[in-house]
Amino acid sequence: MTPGQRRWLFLAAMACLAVFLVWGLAGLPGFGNYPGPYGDIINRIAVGQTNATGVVSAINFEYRGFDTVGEEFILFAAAAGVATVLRQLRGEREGADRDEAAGREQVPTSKAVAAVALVLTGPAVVMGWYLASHAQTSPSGGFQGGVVLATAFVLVYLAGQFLSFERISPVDLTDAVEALGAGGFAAVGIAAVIMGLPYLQNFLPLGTVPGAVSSSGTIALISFFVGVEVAAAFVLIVGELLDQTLLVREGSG
Amino acid sequence: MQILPFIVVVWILAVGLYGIVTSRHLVHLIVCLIVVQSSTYVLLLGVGYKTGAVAPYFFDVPNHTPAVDPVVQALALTDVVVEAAVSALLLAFAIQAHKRFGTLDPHELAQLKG
Amino acid sequence: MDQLPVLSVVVPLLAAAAVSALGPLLRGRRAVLDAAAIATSAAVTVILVVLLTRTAHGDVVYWFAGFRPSHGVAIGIDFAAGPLNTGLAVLAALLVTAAMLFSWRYFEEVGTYYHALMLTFLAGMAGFCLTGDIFDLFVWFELMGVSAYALTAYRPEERGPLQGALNFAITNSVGAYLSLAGIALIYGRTGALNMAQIGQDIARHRPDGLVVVAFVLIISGLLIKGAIVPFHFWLPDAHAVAPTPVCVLFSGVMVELGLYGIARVYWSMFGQALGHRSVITAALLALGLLTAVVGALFCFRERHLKRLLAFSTISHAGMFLAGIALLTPLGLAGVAVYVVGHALLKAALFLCVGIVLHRLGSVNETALHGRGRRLRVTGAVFTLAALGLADLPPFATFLGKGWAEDSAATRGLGWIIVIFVLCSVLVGGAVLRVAGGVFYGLGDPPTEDPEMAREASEETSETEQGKARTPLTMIIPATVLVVAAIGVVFAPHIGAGVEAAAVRFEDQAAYNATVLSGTHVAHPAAIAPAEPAGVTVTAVATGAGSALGGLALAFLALYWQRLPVLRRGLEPGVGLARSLRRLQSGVINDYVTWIVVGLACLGGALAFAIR
Amino acid sequence: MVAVVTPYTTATGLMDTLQVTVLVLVALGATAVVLTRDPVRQVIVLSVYGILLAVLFLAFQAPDVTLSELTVGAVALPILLLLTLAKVRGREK
Repeated sequence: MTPGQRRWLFLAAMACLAVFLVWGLAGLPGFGNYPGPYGDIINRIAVGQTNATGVVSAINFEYRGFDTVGEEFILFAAAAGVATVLRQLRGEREGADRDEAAGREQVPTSKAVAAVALVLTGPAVVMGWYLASHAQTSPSGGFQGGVVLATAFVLVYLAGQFLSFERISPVDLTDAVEALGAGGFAAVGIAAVIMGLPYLQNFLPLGTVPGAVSSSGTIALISFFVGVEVAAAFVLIVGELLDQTLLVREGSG
Repeated sequence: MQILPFIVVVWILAVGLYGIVTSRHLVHLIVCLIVVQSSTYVLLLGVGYKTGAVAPYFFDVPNHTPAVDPVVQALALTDVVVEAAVSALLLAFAIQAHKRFGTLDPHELAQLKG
Repeated sequence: MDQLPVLSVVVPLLAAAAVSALGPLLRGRRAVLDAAAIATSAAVTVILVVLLTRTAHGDVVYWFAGFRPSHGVAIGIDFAAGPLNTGLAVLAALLVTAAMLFSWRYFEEVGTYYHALMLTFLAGMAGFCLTGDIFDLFVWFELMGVSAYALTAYRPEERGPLQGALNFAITNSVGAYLSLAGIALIYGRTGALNMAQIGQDIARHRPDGLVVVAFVLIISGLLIKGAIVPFHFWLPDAHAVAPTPVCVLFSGVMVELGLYGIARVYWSMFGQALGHRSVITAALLALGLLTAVVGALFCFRERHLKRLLAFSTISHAGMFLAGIALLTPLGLAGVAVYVVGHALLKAALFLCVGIVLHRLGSVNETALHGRGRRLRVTGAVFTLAALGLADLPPFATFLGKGWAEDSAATRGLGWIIVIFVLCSVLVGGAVLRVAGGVFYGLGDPPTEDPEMAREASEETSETEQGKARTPLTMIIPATVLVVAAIGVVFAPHIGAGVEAAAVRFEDQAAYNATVLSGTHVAHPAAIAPAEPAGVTVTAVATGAGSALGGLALAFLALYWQRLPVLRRGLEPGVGLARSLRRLQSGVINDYVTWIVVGLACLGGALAFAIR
Repeated sequence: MVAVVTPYTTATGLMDTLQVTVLVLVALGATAVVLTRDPVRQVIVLSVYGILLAVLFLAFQAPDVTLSELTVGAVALPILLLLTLAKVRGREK
């Protein structure tokens, strides 16, 4: 197909599909009239059952926790895929001209950028940690916390250079940490199985005060593992991409 | 207002697919795929909304306050992670494709392969 | 408390994490890594087989974290293990084990990632089979997808893999997002994610636009995964480039999982609401038969062995969908047996192609002509599997297809049998032609199509060239798989057992009761089904006929250049085939366009019929 | 449509206006992302689109998703995209 034919074919088909979709969407109860019952029931019972005041986290880590297990392993598989695809290229190039590695320390960064990035690193770490550890109380959780933590590592890269980034995240260690994060979550679920409970059942004491950091049993634990997994996966992915970028700069420079 | 959010969903979906179909650059195409996926967030959160209700957090509001549906929000969160994972993988493929073929145009890539 | 359903998913996930965490320690210790992965997949197979025996008297329902439904409303996620879906999961685990065994000596250099990804792939497939929750289905669908994309691109030194992996990942992602939109839509109506609960809810009213649109959107991702024309374009691209052990899984079970998903979604959610109309049969049957014919035609004219097998998978996927579309227990039972037979044989064929690639360094039929004579055992296994693929009794394929054909005949759709036989002859003929040409040097090398030759020559060996011997870990799995494809037919009570399972799978009310209130419904229907399954004369006749036709066609294809009459007659056909081939352009923009066109047609047809 | 009124609910009219405005902006934003053909510029537009979506989710009473969309859609993905483009540009020189 030529691009022109394709465009017209697509537009014609998409117009039909859009009409079809609108026909279906018109059958919804209308915006603002969520009919329930799933969400309403959980809103009613979640705080009492789990001691978590953030109902979304209660769903992610408890009611539908098994979805989140799958989700973490999607990230795990994607990071493994990125590493597989990009590492082979890297191995090749490093084999071809070894002296490139020596040039790595000389990627310059302007002082101002470095200063700003360094100043931001601390807050990013604190913020990430806070988010990952407050899943049960406020809008936060392991995922957001993990991404913010990973951002802290990227800031370190901006501040210094790739070498220090590598020193902070040696590849094998990041791999291992990522696997521990994902595996730890799955293992928390298995712990319940060993106790004879259904997978992922909350087996830790819920605490007495709803919304306290130590409340809600396994929710906090799972959120922690998710945070670790997500941070490590992002560091791994960014690290692989950075390595690629640097190789190119050195190759062309 | 009743159906506007859903019309927007169809619009985002259609525009994203249009971008994929007409794209001549793989990175551009991947971004369009992100746009396609963003339509599902809007749809998910749209169907779970309740007029006048609060966010599903009962830290400082009483337990019986009407709140919007928390389930779709949990689903949207999962969706965001999937988006990040798939996009990262696709970008890695794109880098490799560029290294092998020296181009990111899907047409040229297909030509090279025959 | 029966923990088996969850273990089948969590064990491979934990193993994947462990393999990855211990990566540095395992480096250089291939044997340990391989043994761990094989042991894990074998353990999962055993777990699932035990689970399968427990489903005999009713579906095993497992509620995660102990959140059981109250008053018919599910608040957690459930696994609903019935005989059919557990059986499919067993098949997936078995093929992963075979593929892992095969890769023992296949790759010279593999890191821990290959093993980790194979294990997450297995977990995704098992979760997809067992889950009873529509969003959970999406999650495992995505895990399966992401692992599969990464595995396709496993050898990025090659030209091909990235192209195939990109097309695969983009088309399947678009499909997944469309499915998710469908899930959101049905959730907006019912406020439920449990399939049984959704089914119960939407069955209360006449089907309206929302139900039809949600159905089309949800199955769109599954149609793409199931390689149904016009959503199939990604599959040959991905197969041509993926490592051979991975192809075994793609063709043997991943595509079939997509079709299983359609059956599951229909029979647990939309069946009662849509009222088993003939329009559903018509729509799915049209898609299925189109796919079967297109796949068979493309298969026959292919010269790249992996692509050839990939197109044969497309053809079979079409026949599976046609069997499901009959909406009868016998049709579904037939498809179930057909899927098992096809998976075992197709896996064996791919493994043989892997051996050919390992020993001879090519997958180009033309270049390989006569060069496979030394590979006697491989040649024999390949030929047997090819005959089985052409439905020769007593391979399981003839039985499954025979049941589907019987069911079609009783529904007054006897003409389907003609198309089925035609496709089997074409596909069997193509594969037998390869067997005769490559392993026995019969006839002339096929005419060189320049385009095809360039494609096939790109595929260089995944392993080092010129291996003198075929390792036992390669040939044994292939042989066992072929033998198993015969063994299935002689399993005790296979007809009654599978048909009872299919009756239960299609009994939506019983499924709802089991999932939502934990009660098991007895199935008198299963004892005396309307169309009892058994070995009929028709099944044997069509099966043997297809195989004979395939053989005849194969000989014709090998010797046609020596028959001037045929030569003159067939030459014009080449031009037509070439223009058809242009559709398989490799351009991702085209593929997405076809997806939109296909959906618009399917949606439009259903909208007009059901409104 | 029965609006729920409690001491904690936001004024409905105000919310409606905000939602409609942001919805329209999101639709325009998606169009802008697709129609920006230069990849580097597109990444910036995508980042803005991510922020718009985040605002929309806040208006839909979904602070959790807002936070995710901000961290992923507006920051993490653009970083990944820019790194990819840096790699690709580097080779073209």
